[in-house]
Amino acid sequence: MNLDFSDDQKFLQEEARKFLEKEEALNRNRAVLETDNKFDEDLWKKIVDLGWTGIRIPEEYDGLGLGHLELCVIAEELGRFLAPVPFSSSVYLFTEAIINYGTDEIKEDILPKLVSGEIVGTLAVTEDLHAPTKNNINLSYANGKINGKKIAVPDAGVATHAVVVAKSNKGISLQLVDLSVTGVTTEHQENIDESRGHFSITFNDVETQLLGDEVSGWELYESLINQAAVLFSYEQIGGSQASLDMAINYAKERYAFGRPIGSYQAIKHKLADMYIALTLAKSNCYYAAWALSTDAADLPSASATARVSATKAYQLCSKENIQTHGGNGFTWEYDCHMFYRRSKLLSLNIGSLSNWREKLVTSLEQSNIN
Amino acid sequence: MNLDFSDDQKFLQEEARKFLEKEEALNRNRAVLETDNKFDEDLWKKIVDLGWTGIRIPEEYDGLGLGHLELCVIAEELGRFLAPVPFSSSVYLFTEAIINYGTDEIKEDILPKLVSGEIVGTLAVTEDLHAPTKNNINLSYANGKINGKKIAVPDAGVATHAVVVAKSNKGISLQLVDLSVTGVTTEHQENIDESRGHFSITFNDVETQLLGDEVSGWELYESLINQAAVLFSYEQIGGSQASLDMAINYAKERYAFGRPIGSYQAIKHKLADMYIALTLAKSNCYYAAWALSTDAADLPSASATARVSATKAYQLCSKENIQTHGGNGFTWEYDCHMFYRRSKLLSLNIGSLSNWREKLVTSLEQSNIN
Amino acid sequence: MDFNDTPEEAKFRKKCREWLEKNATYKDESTPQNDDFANANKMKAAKAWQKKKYDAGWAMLHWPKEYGGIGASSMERIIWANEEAKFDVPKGIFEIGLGMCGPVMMEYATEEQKERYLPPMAEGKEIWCQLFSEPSAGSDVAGLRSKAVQDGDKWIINGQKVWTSGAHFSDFGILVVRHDPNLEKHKGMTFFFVDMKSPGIEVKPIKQITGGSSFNEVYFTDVEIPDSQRLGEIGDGWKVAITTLMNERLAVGDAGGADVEDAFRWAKTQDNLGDPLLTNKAARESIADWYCEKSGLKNTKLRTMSALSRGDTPGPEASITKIVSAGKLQDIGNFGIDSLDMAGMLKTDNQDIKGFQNAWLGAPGMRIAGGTDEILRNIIAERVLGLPQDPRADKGVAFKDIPSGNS
Amino acid sequence: MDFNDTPEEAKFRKKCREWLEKNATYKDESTPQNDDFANANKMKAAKAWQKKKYDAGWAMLHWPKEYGGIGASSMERIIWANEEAKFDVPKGIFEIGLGMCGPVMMEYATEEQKERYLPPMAEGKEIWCQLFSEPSAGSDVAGLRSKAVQDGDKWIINGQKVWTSGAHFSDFGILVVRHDPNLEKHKGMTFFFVDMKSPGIEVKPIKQITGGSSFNEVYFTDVEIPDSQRLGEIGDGWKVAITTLMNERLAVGDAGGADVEDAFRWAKTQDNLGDPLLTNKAARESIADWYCEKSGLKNTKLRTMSALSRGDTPGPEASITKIVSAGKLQDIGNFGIDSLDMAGMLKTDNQDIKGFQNAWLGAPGMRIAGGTDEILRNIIAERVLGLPQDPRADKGVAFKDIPSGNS
Repeated sequence: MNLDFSDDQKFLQEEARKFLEKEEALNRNRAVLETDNKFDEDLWKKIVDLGWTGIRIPEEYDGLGLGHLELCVIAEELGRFLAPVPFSSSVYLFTEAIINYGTDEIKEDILPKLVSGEIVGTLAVTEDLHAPTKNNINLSYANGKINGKKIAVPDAGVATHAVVVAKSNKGISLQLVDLSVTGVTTEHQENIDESRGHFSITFNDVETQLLGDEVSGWELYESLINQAAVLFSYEQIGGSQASLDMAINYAKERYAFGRPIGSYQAIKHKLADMYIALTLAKSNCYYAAWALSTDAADLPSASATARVSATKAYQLCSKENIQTHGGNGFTWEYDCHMFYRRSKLLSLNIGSLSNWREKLVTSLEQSNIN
Repeated sequence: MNLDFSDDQKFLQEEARKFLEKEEALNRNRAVLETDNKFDEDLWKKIVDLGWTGIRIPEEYDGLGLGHLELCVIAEELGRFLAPVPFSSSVYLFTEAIINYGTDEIKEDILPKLVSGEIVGTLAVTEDLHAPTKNNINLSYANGKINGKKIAVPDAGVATHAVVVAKSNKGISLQLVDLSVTGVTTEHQENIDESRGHFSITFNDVETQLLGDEVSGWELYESLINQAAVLFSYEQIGGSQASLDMAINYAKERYAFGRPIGSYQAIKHKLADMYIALTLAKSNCYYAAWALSTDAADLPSASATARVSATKAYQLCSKENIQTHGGNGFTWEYDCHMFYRRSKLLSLNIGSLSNWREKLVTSLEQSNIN
Repeated sequence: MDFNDTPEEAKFRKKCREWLEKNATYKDESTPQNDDFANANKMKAAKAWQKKKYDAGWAMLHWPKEYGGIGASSMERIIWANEEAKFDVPKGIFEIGLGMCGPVMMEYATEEQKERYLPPMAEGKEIWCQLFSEPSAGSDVAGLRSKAVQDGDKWIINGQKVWTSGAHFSDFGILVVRHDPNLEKHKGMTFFFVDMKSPGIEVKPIKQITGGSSFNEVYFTDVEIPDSQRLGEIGDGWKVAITTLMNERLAVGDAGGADVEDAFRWAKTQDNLGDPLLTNKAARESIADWYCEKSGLKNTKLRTMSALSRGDTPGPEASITKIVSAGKLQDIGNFGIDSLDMAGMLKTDNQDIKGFQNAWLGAPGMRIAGGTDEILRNIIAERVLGLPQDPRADKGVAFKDIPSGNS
Repeated sequence: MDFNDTPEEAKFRKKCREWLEKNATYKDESTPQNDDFANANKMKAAKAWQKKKYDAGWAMLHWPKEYGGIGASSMERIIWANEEAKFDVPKGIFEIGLGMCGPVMMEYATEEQKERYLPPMAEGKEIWCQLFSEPSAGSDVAGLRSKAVQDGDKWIINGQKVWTSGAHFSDFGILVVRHDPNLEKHKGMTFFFVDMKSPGIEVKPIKQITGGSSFNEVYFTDVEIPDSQRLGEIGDGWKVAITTLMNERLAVGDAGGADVEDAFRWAKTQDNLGDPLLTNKAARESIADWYCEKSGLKNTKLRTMSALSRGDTPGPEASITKIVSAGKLQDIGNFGIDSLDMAGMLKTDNQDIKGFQNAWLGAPGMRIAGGTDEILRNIIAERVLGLPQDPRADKGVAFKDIPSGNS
């Protein structure tokens, strides 16, 4: 019985934390938010140099050949420091898609370049202002080429490649696209958290490589998302923990009516509730990490459970951290709002809370919990 | 602009409160709860003598010929003191059904006896463990007779008459039944709040009188419930207020760690939240009372709004009153649980919270709120 | 119970409406109302509208005639406000001056000062602001530390104020400062009004989460205020301030922004996983609850107005408005954004989506400004429900000896 | 990460299971588990089962051999408990004795006392209870007022205890009382164990909301306790009690009763307005959230066990279990009852409905017993998050001078 990370994994996490602290990732996030940069190139390069982009990539492709658990601890730290880099898009989604669904040829071509940083990837699925479903994908795939438009693609400004969900007369498929070729137009779309840029991408007769087959693309997409949800959840609990820590520190230091505001039950119990939500989420993440790392049969429900509780925890912690900070909390100057924004971004990037609740209950129906 | 009761109505309410206080209605409720009596006969007789059963009955039928507003203030006081009498069944539901849908002949026969107390009525609709709908009424009406069984009928142990929702080959209808005739079998059904007995009634070839027509009975039932919801809501805010008052008093008197528990924010803010819920509910009740008394076009949404917020307020106030009382709160000896039980009884008697939310949104769709 | 005006009220309402119809246009209720955070022409339009009202006698209805009012009743004020609210006219800029500074001046200023300052305030020619909060004195306003030192017939002010709405365009401000930190907290303060163009005053906008800046920091460096601009006695500063704060807390109303009608309209058209959002029972339950809250607040206001109409003093029900509406605003913002799933982050031209995003970004501030949720619950518990005060660590000692951490 | 036992753990688990399979039958998991509040045969069956375990060495695994244990590790205790939980065996009656009284006796009793009392306790022959709470000392246990007056080599006890589980069938009890109200609150208490059959002890059951009586009031009138039954020094009563309370608060676990599986199973079959409840999105969202809570608690426990398995001291996560599970219990009870609409009040033979109604009636007690929601949140905030204590009005003065209202 050991629902905990190994000493090596904990060491990796500790190192990641020290690195991001030293690099002042939080300040870098603010800098990206306040300028027209859509990510922090310097930090990204350092992350690449540390090998994090290759954690899950087999050694034969120059990666570290480690497991999902190592990725989880890194994700938690990136979440804690709001690192303004395309890690989730490129590593949790794009890289995993290549590892899971790429042919040997594709892997040989792409994976080493993900390790070296030459390639940065993302996933493009949404086409309009609705949750993507099997039925509202219209971007067309025919004769080896795609035509159409994707919107709200995170990190596409820096990405060199994308996995694109497309539709042919046979069904839904996943398409690997080089974004540097003619026919691809990437345009910035303003969003609520500019520390992670969002973009539309238009494809005009663009050649692609098929990942998997032309029929079961939607199932591959769902499976990819179910895995990625665990990693997103780790980012979310990292952010929740940081928000809670900020609130605790402020509550100890800020005085009102002659005593620290943390001595008032209104604040104490608020923080206790944040701690409770975070603890539940964290424990669910641990289980989901195990399920992910062992490809357990209950991964769909385990990842949805982690995702739902991590989303709830981060929403609660980031908003009540603002509230605990009082007037300072809703200034631009304090960091609180950066966590509030990121909590929303992470909760939407792979689908909303209500849709993940729906996925969870659907998976319970399928597995028949009682 | 006057969203308030008149001085006369306030005087009536004051008198009702004094009467119920003097009669120790709360202790009477406990007595009924703890014995096999299913209501307090003595209190009921006194209420009849005060003329409350005839408030809405026209003077030509020996009633007081007053309006719904007078009924609202009485309802609030009955709710505050948990009066263990069949007032809601007989007055809000049965009497109103006769006034609204009875022929002159029926009115002449029934209404004076409701005033004198000779008749006590109730409404029988549910047939199984589901919310009643147009489609699950199976009690049959044919050739002037009904056959079938109703369950969970409040106060049927004391009622002499009932309005029964029945189905014929033409549709749903409301049937007036004398419960003393052969073919009627009334059986007690244990329930969570025995201060208001619930019963099943079996009808075996029982003669009835039709209220309204044989086609639109369900619409008549819905309209009756929409009106009664306002009165139920007043009972609910009366109970909410009593629960809040109990909690406030206890919080002022009970000491822990050297000071009144009401000086701790955990308790203060809990009570503030109860006050907020109650204030919202009360204000919605005032508006609904106006809509009821003027038969306003928006009565359906107004009554559903009052009902939903009063149900929520009473559930919150009755459960957090227990919590405020700590260990004492969950003893049988303290009164807290009587309010908790009654809050559930009143919230179910004319349909659950979730079904009233549904009614509210449906009425908004019909009236197109924006 | 009735919703009709008395004959006098009806007559007055008709008069209001006739004037308004002649001088303004009705709001278009079918589009969502978005408060624009930064708008350069707003000030000009607001001043013009205030002047127009003033000239016609509508500016400060309840003020005495000599200061530009018509001595109207509370009910007449409400009727005017109701009617004006139906029209598309610029508002908000004068609220603090007319709602908080005016009443203080009315009560504590000399006759000459009232004649000098009140009419231009009512006319919209001179704008006023309020200088109470400080970096270390937020919920605990009386914890303020800005210093006033008497020097002959003037006072020298040093310190910093914060959360001052409109400081950058205000002509005057009301100010409470500490003249003696050796006295008990609530006894060492004195109240003034100050010319915002005085040397030594520096105003810096505070950027908020929303990106906008409706508040300022105001720095005082050796600012001189004549003793004649003191309001109340030396040491009475808190007594004067608390009246003003009570006015503020009563005035703090609905959080504004996206509301249940917006959520409802949106749910009718937005699809989720192939079905209209309005067929989703979870969405329906939320809409029902928000509707009940909104309706409850509206009807609470009507009950308050009924009390006013009878000439009674309204009850404390108003204190719940902000708690309820700010929480609702945050939830509705969230609901709208989440209904867009992955695209919810995107800023678009869609007014509904803008409304939801503004709600989500603005609500955290609404839960704090004008009294945090926590302070308002304390007020309800203590002043309305009569529960005992929190134990106070800041009473019975000199201000300078009250524990304050590092803040 | 893995969920497998170490080879030693696996061996031990096998041993447990083999014995259990021989001596008991598995629970039927397909029916909801309803705790029966009053059952006359329960005691007999429980004593028999405890005796059986004792004889085979399973009763108090971690106790030293001389008192009836086998000196097992924490992990072995957990493995045993996990395995035993799968079987349909009577439990609960010995929990307080073995969980709270045993450890105190182990630490403070004399060697002879331990030899006399611990084995019969482990065997289930003698049942123990805990006498701490008083009518005016609930959350504030140290506010207790029952008096102990020393008289030669014995003490005379007068006063009243309350919330004593099992007092009516207990043979002995542990007791904390005030020997000197002139000392400070936490310094004037002394700790004893007492024969529950002593003259002057009267036990009265407390009827609860549920109708059942799992607790008692215990009255002490001139009850004599020999000084040899004092545990710890005179004046050390609080120190001894607090260890016991910590054990209780760690032991307080899941609220039990209807849970998300029951809600889920029910929603699959129950119709609402013509549609299966499980198609209702509001119901689905509730089920999802309850599942996440339940799962979060389960996985938190697994993390705690992982720490134990490594030989670490577990973190304070356990403190959240009761807050989360009691609230969930109340909501699930409500959900089930409401799904029956007007018929939800009726008691029926349906086990699911019984489960929901028991949950709704029992949950208010679960939110209070063993530490109220409010006290537990305070504990989390102060002991886990390190926030400052509430201001204390009961420190630094004689107990008799602490304000206590009329209570």
